Amino acid sequence: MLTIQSVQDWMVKANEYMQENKAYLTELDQAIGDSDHGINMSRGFQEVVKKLEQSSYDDVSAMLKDVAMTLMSKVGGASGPLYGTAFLKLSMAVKGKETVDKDDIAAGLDAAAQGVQQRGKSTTGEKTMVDVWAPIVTWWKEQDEIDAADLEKKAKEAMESTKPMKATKGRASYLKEKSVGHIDPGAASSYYIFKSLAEILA
Amino acid sequence: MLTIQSVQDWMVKANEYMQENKAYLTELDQAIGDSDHGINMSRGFQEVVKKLEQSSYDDVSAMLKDVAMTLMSKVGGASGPLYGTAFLKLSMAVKGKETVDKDDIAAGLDAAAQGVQQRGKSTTGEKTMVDVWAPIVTWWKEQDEIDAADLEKKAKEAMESTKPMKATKGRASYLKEKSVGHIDPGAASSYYIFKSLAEILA
Amino acid sequence: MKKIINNPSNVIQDMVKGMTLANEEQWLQVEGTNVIRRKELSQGKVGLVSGGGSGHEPAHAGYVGKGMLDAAVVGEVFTSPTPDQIFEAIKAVDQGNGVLLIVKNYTGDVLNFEMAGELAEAEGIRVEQVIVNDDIAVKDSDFTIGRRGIAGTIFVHKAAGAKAEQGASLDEVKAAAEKIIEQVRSMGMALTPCTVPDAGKPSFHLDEDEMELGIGIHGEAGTERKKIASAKEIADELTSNIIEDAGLTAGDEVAVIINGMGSTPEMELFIVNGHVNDMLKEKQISIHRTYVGEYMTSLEMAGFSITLLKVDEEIKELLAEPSEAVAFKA
Amino acid sequence: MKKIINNPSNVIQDMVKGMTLANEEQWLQVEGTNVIRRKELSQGKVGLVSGGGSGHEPAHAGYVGKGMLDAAVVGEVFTSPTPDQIFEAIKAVDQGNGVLLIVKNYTGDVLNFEMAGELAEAEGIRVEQVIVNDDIAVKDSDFTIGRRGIAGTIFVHKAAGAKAEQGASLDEVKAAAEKIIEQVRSMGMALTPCTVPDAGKPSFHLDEDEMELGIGIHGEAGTERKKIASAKEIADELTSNIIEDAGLTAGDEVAVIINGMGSTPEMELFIVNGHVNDMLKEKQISIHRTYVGEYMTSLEMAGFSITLLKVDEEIKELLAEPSEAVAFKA
Ligand SMILES: Nc1ncnc2c1ncn2[C@@H]1O[C@H](COP(=O)(O)OP(=O)(O)O)[C@@H](O)[C@H]1O
Ligand SMILES: Nc1ncnc2c1ncn2[C@@H]1O[C@H](COP(=O)(O)OP(=O)(O)O)[C@@H](O)[C@H]1O
Ligand SMILES: [Mg+2]
Ligand SMILES: [Mg+2]
Ligand SMILES: [Mg+2]
Ligand SMILES: [Mg+2]
Repeated sequence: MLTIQSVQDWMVKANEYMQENKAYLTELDQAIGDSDHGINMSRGFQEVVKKLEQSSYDDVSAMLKDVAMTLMSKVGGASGPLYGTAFLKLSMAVKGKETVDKDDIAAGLDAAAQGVQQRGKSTTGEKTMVDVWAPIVTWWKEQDEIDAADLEKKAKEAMESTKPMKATKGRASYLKEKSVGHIDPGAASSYYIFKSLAEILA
Repeated sequence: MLTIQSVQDWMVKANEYMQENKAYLTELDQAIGDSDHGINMSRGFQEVVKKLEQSSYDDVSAMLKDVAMTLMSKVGGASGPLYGTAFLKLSMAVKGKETVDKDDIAAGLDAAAQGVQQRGKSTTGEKTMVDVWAPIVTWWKEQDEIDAADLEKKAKEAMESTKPMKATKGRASYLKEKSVGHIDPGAASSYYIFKSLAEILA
Repeated sequence: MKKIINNPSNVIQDMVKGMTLANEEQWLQVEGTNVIRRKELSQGKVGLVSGGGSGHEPAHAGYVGKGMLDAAVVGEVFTSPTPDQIFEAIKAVDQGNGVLLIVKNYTGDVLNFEMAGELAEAEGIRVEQVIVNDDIAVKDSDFTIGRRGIAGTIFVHKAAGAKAEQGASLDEVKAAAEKIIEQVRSMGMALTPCTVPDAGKPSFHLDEDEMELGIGIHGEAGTERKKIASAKEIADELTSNIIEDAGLTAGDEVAVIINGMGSTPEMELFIVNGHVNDMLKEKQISIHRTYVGEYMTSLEMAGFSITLLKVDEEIKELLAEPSEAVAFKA
Repeated sequence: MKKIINNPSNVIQDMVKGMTLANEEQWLQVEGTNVIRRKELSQGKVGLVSGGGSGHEPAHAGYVGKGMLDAAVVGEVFTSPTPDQIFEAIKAVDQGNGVLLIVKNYTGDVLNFEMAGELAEAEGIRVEQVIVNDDIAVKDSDFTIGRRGIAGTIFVHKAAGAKAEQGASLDEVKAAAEKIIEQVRSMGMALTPCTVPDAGKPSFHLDEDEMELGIGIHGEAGTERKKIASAKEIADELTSNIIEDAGLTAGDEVAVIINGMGSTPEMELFIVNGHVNDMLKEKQISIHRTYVGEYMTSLEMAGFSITLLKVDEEIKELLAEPSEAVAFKA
């Protein structure tokens, strides 16, 4: 289900969402962080698309590795190394695969979600991007086939689930109770990543 | 006409006007200067009154000298040395006089106005306190007797005459044409000095 | 948003250019990076690298110079620099005796510096890392990511820099840095928020009669909002909080930083310093040295932070060593 | 008005207290005055006194130190200090070889320093005075009081200070100061006004999209109001005005100050510096040294000024001499 073309499309779409929602993501980060998440993500994904356009790839893994390295070196902040790690793990999980099917992606996303948690010393319920990645992985594994609309819906619910949470990781944790009632910016950007994945899978 | 008691009253009244109009004088200075004239004058005259209360004097000249020295050391800015000079010249002009009559005051004010002009290298028409002092001196000399109401009126007119002037001395001169249309702050504080003089002469 | 900038997305590039030009004799910009390095490294010395998001000027590049840092990595506004850039800085300062990374305790900084360290170790460069966490406004517990690093970081740069310049080993330099981290505490307040250029809007709103206590250095709101109080009341509250948290008692000796957040006139910082002094004297805590100025800012935020470092003979000696860093000549 | 102060009428008293406490090893406050003096004067040296209203911090006390001023007289906010205070400063620094007063060209400062000089001469102290007038925004003609003194004053302090420290006579020190005054030109701009504490209200109003060019350092409006432009456009306009007024041409060499007015982040000053550099290079004017920071502020005004000093070997030598002044360590 993931091909060189579809990963390319995925990143182009993800970039479109990041650019469109740059101000929105930054506003979310204004509420419970330091007002840069939209700026970071839009800068990072713009560079990803640029990088993919300038290069040619033999397999999906190599392509995802470039996505990872670009995010790592262009996003900065907390989200840069975390998204970098996620895509690096995803790339490693699908290494050597001719075709990347539903189960390969499941394994890849699983590795990615675990990578984020290890790097961030975080787990679910802490009001971070993990609260989108972890439930998506669980859900993905349960499906026989991925329904694009369901994937989008699931990711959206996961993002929204961060709203009532109290942050204990990342900058938002400084606010303690005051972090309640706002969607986590990283959860929102993760939602856009899965929403665009859903769209290329549809 | 000037006695130890009346000079004391003059300064008390002048101080009252400076305190009451501290904000007004500062606003005038905000328009064409650096927003401190009311602050400077209220600080200075408050100290004058304090000084006179704490001291006792044998003659008017000694008292006026203390007024001068206090203004000199407490007002600061351009107006401090100028008012200091004015009262010092007035003090010197009435030195040794048992009684200080209308003509003595005329000579004293004349010396004061000239002292200000020398110190400030200024003349009439430059939108400064000189535009109050100089016409008052001329008018004073022409009178047989000083009518208090006329004195106040004359001082007010003189103050208002600065409104259409273009400043060529003091900070207001930086504004060139833009200084037109505002009363000069020093002209306004000089008006209060003559208004209180008029009141003690009444 | 009123700023003297060109394109908001290019502020870092434009800043780094003007910054290096202003200090050409002392600094060089490592090619293709936003790493500012001392032009001449002291022969054989342990390398010292710090850095973080921009918007804290003079931090961190201002502390690059003989006696303090060897390199600073300049991130985007309030955004940790990336591992590749930090790695370049490490390579640019390593002379074979290892490199110490001085990192402020923010998830982003910690993660990026950590990854850079891993890249360097993979190339055989010995790297150690210390995490500065002086801000007592944030509680340090197992359920949080711990206290933030703010202006107290300057003392870590100074002490580690002096130690390294003396020819100490990586472990010794790290120990000196950790000793400072152990003994330094800070707390800040703000009268106004600030605006990240590319965000275009202030990070929070404060009414004319409100202030925030316990702010960080990234334009984030503080831990407590209050009616604005007098300089004395504010200084007393912050100082006594720090004294309590640090467990300072009569007979102790401290070094003090009164740090402006960006737009607070020095006049106000000096007024605050008078009150901090009064309270320390009252508690019989003596003052070794006082630094008043802008050391770790938050763009054009109005406010200040107070830092107290408990000193002993060893620390006093390190503070007394010369420094040629533009922002901390000593 | 949001300020970290106590009673607005006491800001100077409170500030001077905190200021002297912060610099106890280097400074003393002459008893009963607001005069800040070097603790140890260099034996037999010509005395150097400057000063002016407050609100310009670090000016002027920040320039008191070996290699710069011997004393600074601290006036009320934006108000020249009075003759009696200046006289005390003169007495406190005179060692029999005379005293030079460095005065900025404002009626208030000129009158008060002049009167203080008269008081000193009456007591047999030799006093000379120089008047700094570097601000090209104000035209110098017979019908005005002439150009104002702004951030270029720092170079006068530096050069005169170095000359005096070398043991030069009063006339020689005065000549060095006058040479700088002859060759230094500045111009400033503002994005926001500032508020004198005791006035409580901003000195003028600027819309979100407006700026003022040709502002002074007392919160006064500038000579021209414009729509806000890019950093490059603003820097280019000010720089080319100064180059023209100073008659600088290809082959000349200058020292540069990019001076923040109070609340402008260093980031923006550095961005400006990049553009100033570009223009100077384009005009083949070489840059000897660049100073970026807050040197002569106007409370919390946002904006900056550019100063260009045409240098020759003599001036370069004086700029290179050491200075221990807190705000200008060199
Ligand atoms: N320890 C962590 N584990 C997982 N995700 C985290 C962690 N810390 C922060 N994040 C995510 O990163 C997002 C913030 O990213 P960003 O604003 O780009 O970085 P920064 O916080 O450094 O400014 C948060 O909203 C959160 O989702
Ligand atoms: N050269 C001068 N001659 C006479 N009066 C002057 C001169 N310069 C300034 N003034 C007067 O001083 C007033 C300003 O006083 P003030 O605001 O206290 O001092 P500063 O201008 O130093 O802030 C002006 O309004 C003007 O009347
Ligand atoms: Mg953020
Ligand atoms: Mg004034
Ligand atoms: Mg950030
Ligand atoms: Mg004034």
